[in-house]
Formats: sequence, C-alpha cells, structure tokens
Amino acid sequence: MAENLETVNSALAATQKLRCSVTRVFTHLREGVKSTKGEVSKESMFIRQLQEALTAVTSDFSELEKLSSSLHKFTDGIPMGNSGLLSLDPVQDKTPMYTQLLQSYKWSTKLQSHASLAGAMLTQNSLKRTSVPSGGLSAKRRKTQPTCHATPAHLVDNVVTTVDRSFNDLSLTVNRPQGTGAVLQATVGRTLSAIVILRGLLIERVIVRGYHENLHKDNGTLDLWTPSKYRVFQKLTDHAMAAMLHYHLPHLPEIGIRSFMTWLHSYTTLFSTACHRCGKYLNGNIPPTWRDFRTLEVCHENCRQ
Amino acid sequence: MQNQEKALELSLEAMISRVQDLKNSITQFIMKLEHEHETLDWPSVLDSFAIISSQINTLNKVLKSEKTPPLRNFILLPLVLAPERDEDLEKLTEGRVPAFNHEVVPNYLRTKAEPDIEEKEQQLMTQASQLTPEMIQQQITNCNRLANKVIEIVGNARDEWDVDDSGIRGMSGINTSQPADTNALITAVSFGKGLKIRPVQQAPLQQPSLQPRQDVQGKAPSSIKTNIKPSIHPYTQPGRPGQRPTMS
Amino acid sequence: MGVTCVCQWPVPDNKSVQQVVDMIAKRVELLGSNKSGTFCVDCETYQSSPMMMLQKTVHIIHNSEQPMTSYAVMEGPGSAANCLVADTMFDQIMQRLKGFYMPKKTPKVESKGQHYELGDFNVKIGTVTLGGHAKGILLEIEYTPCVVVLDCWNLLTEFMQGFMASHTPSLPSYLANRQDANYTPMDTIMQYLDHFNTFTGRKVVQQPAR
Amino acid sequence: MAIPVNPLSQSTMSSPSMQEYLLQGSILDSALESLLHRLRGLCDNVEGPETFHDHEMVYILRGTPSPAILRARHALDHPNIPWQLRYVGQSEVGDKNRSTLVRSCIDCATSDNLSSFLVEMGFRLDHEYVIKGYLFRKGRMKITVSKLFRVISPGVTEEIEAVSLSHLVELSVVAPAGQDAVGDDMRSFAEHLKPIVQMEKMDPKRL
Repeated sequence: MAENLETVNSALAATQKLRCSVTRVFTHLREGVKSTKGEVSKESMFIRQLQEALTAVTSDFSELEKLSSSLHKFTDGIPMGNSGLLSLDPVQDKTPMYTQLLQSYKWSTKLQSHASLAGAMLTQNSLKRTSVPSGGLSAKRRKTQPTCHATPAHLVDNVVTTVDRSFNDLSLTVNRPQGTGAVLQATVGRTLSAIVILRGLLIERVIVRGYHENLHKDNGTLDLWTPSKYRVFQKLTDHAMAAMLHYHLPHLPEIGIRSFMTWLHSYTTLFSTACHRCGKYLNGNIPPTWRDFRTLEVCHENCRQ
Repeated sequence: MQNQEKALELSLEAMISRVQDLKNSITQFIMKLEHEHETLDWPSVLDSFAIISSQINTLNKVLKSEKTPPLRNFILLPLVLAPERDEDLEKLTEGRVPAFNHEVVPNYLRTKAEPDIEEKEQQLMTQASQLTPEMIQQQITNCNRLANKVIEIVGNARDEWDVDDSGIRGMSGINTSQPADTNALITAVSFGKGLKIRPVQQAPLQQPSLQPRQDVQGKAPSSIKTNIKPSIHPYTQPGRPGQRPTMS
Repeated sequence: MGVTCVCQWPVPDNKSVQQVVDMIAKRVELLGSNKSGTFCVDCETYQSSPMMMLQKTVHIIHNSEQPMTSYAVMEGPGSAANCLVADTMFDQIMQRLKGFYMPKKTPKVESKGQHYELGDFNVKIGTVTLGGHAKGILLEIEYTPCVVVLDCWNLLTEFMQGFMASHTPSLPSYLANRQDANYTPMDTIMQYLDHFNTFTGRKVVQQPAR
Repeated sequence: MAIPVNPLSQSTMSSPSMQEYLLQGSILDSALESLLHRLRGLCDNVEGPETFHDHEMVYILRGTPSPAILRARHALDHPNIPWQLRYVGQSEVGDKNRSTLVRSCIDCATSDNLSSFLVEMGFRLDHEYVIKGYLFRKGRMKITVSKLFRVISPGVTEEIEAVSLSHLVELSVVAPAGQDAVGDDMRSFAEHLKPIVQMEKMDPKRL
C-alpha cells in the first residue's frame, strides 16, 4: 500500500512537472519572436528553445506514462465504487448482475433525459389546471405532490365528513370496495346521486345518475360504470368530468374536493331554476345543466357563449 | 417309491406356499402396526387377526390332510456344517440365516422343547398324577360354575344394552313430538285458537293461560274490539255509519 | 318513473275524437319525438254489497307500464282514498270476495293509445273508451329524471306549452297535495282515477290524499 | 320469509287456481336439532336453512253465507320486502288415496299499507301471531320448521310468548290444481323424516 502511495505521489509530481513544461511551451509560443526585422540567430534561437521545451514535455510525459502504467493495475476497479467490485466477479455467466446493472443505469439515464425533455415541453404548453403559477412553487409542489394520492384513510374520512356536514341537502357516504381507494356516494337533494371515485384526496372519476336510479348492481356492489339512462344526467356526467379537471389542485386536494362538492351541490335546483341567459327552462328538451365554475351561474350548455 | 417322493414334493410345495401366505399377512400386519398405529382402529386389527388365523387353519389342514405323507417318518441329516457365509442359503432365508454353522443348527433342527420347558412340563405331569379323581371332579365343577357365571354376566350386560338402544329408538317415535302440541299448533295457525286478542289490560290479575278461549266464530265482547281498534287502525274511526255523507 | 301529469284534452263538437288524437300526434311528432309503443290503463270498479253497512267502492286499475302490478283504490264516504299496490294476483283475491264486493254493472273504462319519447320526456296520447265508445282524450306527460313535483312543475309546464298551447293544464289538485313528496307510479294512477271518475259521471269526492 | 312472488303467476290467471298441498306435524324443542340436522342433509339448501321471522295478521269479514278470511303477513327481519296477502280456501282431506291435505290458495305481494286497506274494506283483525323459524327447500317442496308466538299486547310484536313447547313442521307445495303426483312426492319425503317427526294430513276441522 505504502509503495503504491509513493508511486501515486511521484506520479502526481510527474503530472505537475508535465503541466509546468507544457505551460512553458505555451508561454514561449505566446511571447513569440520579439522583433519582426528578423535576425536569423534570434529566430533559430527561438526554435531551439521551443525544441528544448518540447523535448522536456515529451520526457515528462513518458515518465508519467511509465508511472501510470505501474499504477494501472490497482486503479482498475476503484472509480466505480461498489458496482465496480461486482464487475470483478469472474463468473459472469452465473451472476449477470453487473451487466444488468449497466443496462438499468442506461435506461434510467434515458428515462431521466426523456422526463426532463417532457417536463420542459409541458412547462411551455401548460394546461393551466391550477391557479398557482407553475414556476415559483416548484419546490413546494415537489414536496406536496407525492402525498396527496396516498392520504391515509382517516384523513379522507375527516375531509368527507366535514364537507358532508357543511351542506344541508348533500349527503356523502364513503365506501372502500377495493381497500384503499375511497368511493363516495353523493346524493344531492332529491335531484341526483353521484359516485365520486377518489385516489387519496384527488378525484379520479365522477358518474352522475338520477336520484331514483340504482347506484348498486344486483349483487349489492357499487355500479361504477353504467351511465345514467337519462339524457340530463349523461350531460351532467360530462360536465362533472370537466369540473373535476377544473378543480384539480394536487397541492391542496382538500380545497379541490370542497370546491367540487360546492359545485355539485348547486345542482339541487337543476329542475327548478331557469337559465340566467335565456330565461327558459328547456333548451333541446334539457334543463340548464351548466353551472359556472366560479360564479355557479345557471345556464344552458348552448347559452354559455 | 416314486409315488411317495412325488407326494412329498407336492405336499412340501403346498406347505411352502401356505407358509408364504402366512408370512405375507404377518408382515402386512406388522407394517400396519408400525406405520398406521395412530389411525389404526379395532375392526381392521381384527380383520388382520382373522386373516392370520384362517391361514394358520389352512396350514394345519394341509399338514393333517391324508395326502400329506407322515413327515415324522422323514429324517433330516445335516452332513456338513460350514462356518462360511452361504450365499444361496442367505437368499433362501431372506437374509435371516447367513451361514449353516454350529450356532444356528441346534436351534433350527431341534425336535424337543428347551430343557427348562421340558422340566416344567414334567412337573405338571407329576402334579396331575398325584391328584385324586374326587379333587379333579371338584375342580372341574368349580371351573364350570365360574364360566357359567361369566357367561351370565355378559349376557345380562348385553340385554341391558339392547334395552337402552331400543329405548332410544322408541323414544324418537314417542317423545320427539307430542300429538297434543301438534293439534294446538295447527288449530292456532288455522283458526287462531289461543291467539285471539284478549283483554290483557283489563284483567291483569288473571293468568293468560287460564283465560277462557274465545270461540272461533263467536263474536268477541264489543268492549274489547273498540278498545283495540283505535290503537291499530286510527283510520277506522271516522267511518261510522251515522256519519255517512249524503251522495248527490 | 318520474313526475307525470295527466290531463284532459277537450274535443270540439265539430270533430271526432280520432281526428283530435291525430292532430295532437302530429304536433308531438313534429317536435322530433319517436313512437315507442302503445300503452293502456284500465279500471274496473267493485261495489260493496248492500248488506254491508258502509257503501264502499274499490277500483282495480292496471297500467301497462307496470304490467305485473294491480292498484286497488278504495273510496268510501268518510274515508280518504287509500291505494294498495299489489301484484296481479290481487284480482283473483277480489273474485273470492264476491259475496262482499261485486263488479259494477257499468262497463270498464280504459285509456289506450300511442306512447312517444322525446329526450327525457314521455308523452302518451290516450283515447278514453267506456265500453267501447270513445269518450274523450287523456294526455299523460312524464318527465323521467325528476321525482319531486315541486322541483320540475315549471319545467313541465314549459314543455307542455310547447305543443298544448292554450290547453296547458294547471297543477292537478291531486298533485298539489303531494308537491314535496317523492313521486310514485301510484300518483299517476290516482290522477287517472280522478279523470276516469269525471268521464263516468261519478260523483268525485275529492279527498286529501295520504 | 315472504314467499317470493312468482312473476309468472299472471300466466296462470286464466287456468284453474293454484292449490296448496300440505302435510303437518310438530317437533318438541328438545328434538329440534336432530330434525334440523336431518333436513340439512335431505334438502337443497347448501348453506343451511334460511331463517324467517314473520308477523301474520288474520283478517275476517263477516257476512253471509260465510265469512271471508284473508291473511296479511310481513317479515319482521326484512322490513323492506313486500307484504304478503294470502287467501286460503277450505281444506279438503279427501279419501285415503289422497296423500296430503289440499286447499286452494292465492298469494299476492302488496305494499305495506295492506292492513289499513283491509280495515277500510270492512275487515276486522281476528287474531295475530309471530312465527319464527327455518325454511328448507327440496325441489318445489317447501319445508318450514317454525315456532309460534302469541302476541301479548295487540300490534306489539316484540312482546311475545310461545304457544307451546313444540315447533310446527309444515311440508307444502303450491301447484296448479290436479297435480296429485305432488302428493306422492311429499309423502315419500315425509317418510324420510320418520321417526323424528310424523308428517300427516291433519284435518283442522276435526281438531
């Protein structure tokens, strides 16, 4: 070991030496021939000095090379850390770990580069789903984002019960048919019932049906897929999907749910309120199904523009 | 001479095959005891015993049959004793007798019982010869009496057992249902016998079971009806005959 | 099943019932609706036998929309109309009560006709016949997604004005009493019964419904 | 329990009415377990018997020539399922050749305002009882093992007392009239229940 250390030291010294001589070559070249009038002696002297410097470089280099060749054996595995030691395993056929490691490293690098590219593209064409500017809060977002879809069950329950309590004619019940993911059954007045599928506290899917339509299948499980047979509620399901995207707040999922439920709650008067724009109840035999996301203004889908 | 030899050979063959059968069933039984002793039940042990004993019986029959020449008349004479291993013999005896030597020959070829057993037998013989005929008679009667007693006890026990058994069977015919209960239940379901609404509130002192049951078709006292009706059907009250509005 | 309004369409003297029905059907079809079959609502009336102390009437009504169901409506002096929803075996039970309730001599009333669908609305145009003679026209307008009369009456009115114009009815008195309750098929039956009673010329004692 | 309403019953409306074939018996409470055990083995119910807990009210309308009796029944353990209205005709015992009791019957599912409706029709409550027990099925046969309770104060189904120390056992089939083969099936099934319980055609008029 000590021997090695010495060699390393001398190799370092040789490197320094090499560096010095190379610098000298370049300084010499930079200074150039002092006068242009051209005394032959001066010029030839310059060339000779340059030659000397270059020979010094060559000799230093060869010395360093010699030293480094003696070191080579030892330095082989070191720079790659523990994975380098894996590569020393002689029985590669049996444990192809090292090659796999290299492969996965390659892939993860690729993934990273693709992801960063995609990220750059997305920041350029952002969907503006959130009201928060994407740039400034990136650090905060990175912290909150992973938690909102893995919220513990009791927290979800808490949020749901507070929302449930805050509206008179909106009742929410929580189901967990598949363990973790919560499925909310929402009943709005005597107008409609909806199934809201949550992932953590994020809304993933909403389906709206009539108040008197079945939310359950014949075998008693929640029916998550069949659309309503009524045109009004099919339309409402579409609107609810749009609202779900609009109220998508990954860093403040609770507010997202609350605002979505407020919006959904405004449908208690689905059949009893006329359109604010045209003053009529029906348009295409469908009542005003649109509620503005911010003002909750009532109008027909066609009267929006 | 040739006939005799043939008969001997045949009977030996028969004996060997019987003995082989017997041996097989004994090994099977031993295997059973060793490997299935946890799950083994009494009937299957009895089965094995029965097989073995029947095989012994057939072996005895073979030995006693008239076709078998009297084996007693044949002499087996060991000519050479060899201390070395005899492969053929070992194979023949399934590894039990590796060599025909001085150690095993006296055991396998003996014709008399062991000396101490012989001695005991002799003792018993002398004892028996010393007894007087009266004593023998007495002992025989004693023995018979004891045997009879045991038979009686066993018989009694079996009778009792049978009685118990038939008692259980008999009970299921008699005691799992009662015709009176059947009748009571059927009349209750069909006519409501015993189910009529009774004035429990008015007569709290009376035991419900002592109350006279109302006749099925008979009219219940009007006081009862009017007391009960409002509590069940408040709508019946306005519909009194006197209040009928005139139809136009 | 949703909120339903049953109303009568007057037949002018110079036109036959069939002509008026055709006229309405044309209007409804012009709105863009699809024919979706026929329907029939019939009503049979049983009268209690004279030896019973109270004169009572039981109407047994069938609606082809609920083919397995019989509605039995009890009307009698001094009691509110009470409606029992049962399966069709109830008809047989009524026959077993011959000694107490007899079918009325007057012929059966029924309303029969075409069924139209227009989005979430159902429109049924029925010709009322009394023993085979056309007596008038009953329209049934249903808004299927809603179950509360109070919520959707205005909406329903707007829809009806679309093709009924001046004949648009006001809120039927039966529904007025149950504006806030959940609508049931029984409510449709009660409306039909009210109209049938006017067609047969029976005295209608309007009772507050339960 | 609520005997399920057969949606096809309408198709039989024009045909002769349905008849109930019936055998009855009783079992002491102490021997109940062995009967249930046997029925579990004999019947189609794979997961053990269905239980039921019903309240039956018998309504009577007096008049000539004979009163009309209707039975209203509803399940106490499933308050949401429809009530059942049942008309049961006169029982015919018939001669020796007939193996079961036969009576005409009409079953009808109704809404829960049945009792007030019946009262308005002029019926009066004659008696009521609570019945609790087990239901087995074997093909189209229905076997009920049930305990009968008398209702102490009218209309209160919580306060009840047992009528007897036995369970009522009934074996019945509802079939269109004239299918006497049903009776033989029932008779042979009843044989399987012997000697635990003796199923017989009991003539209620003679009791």
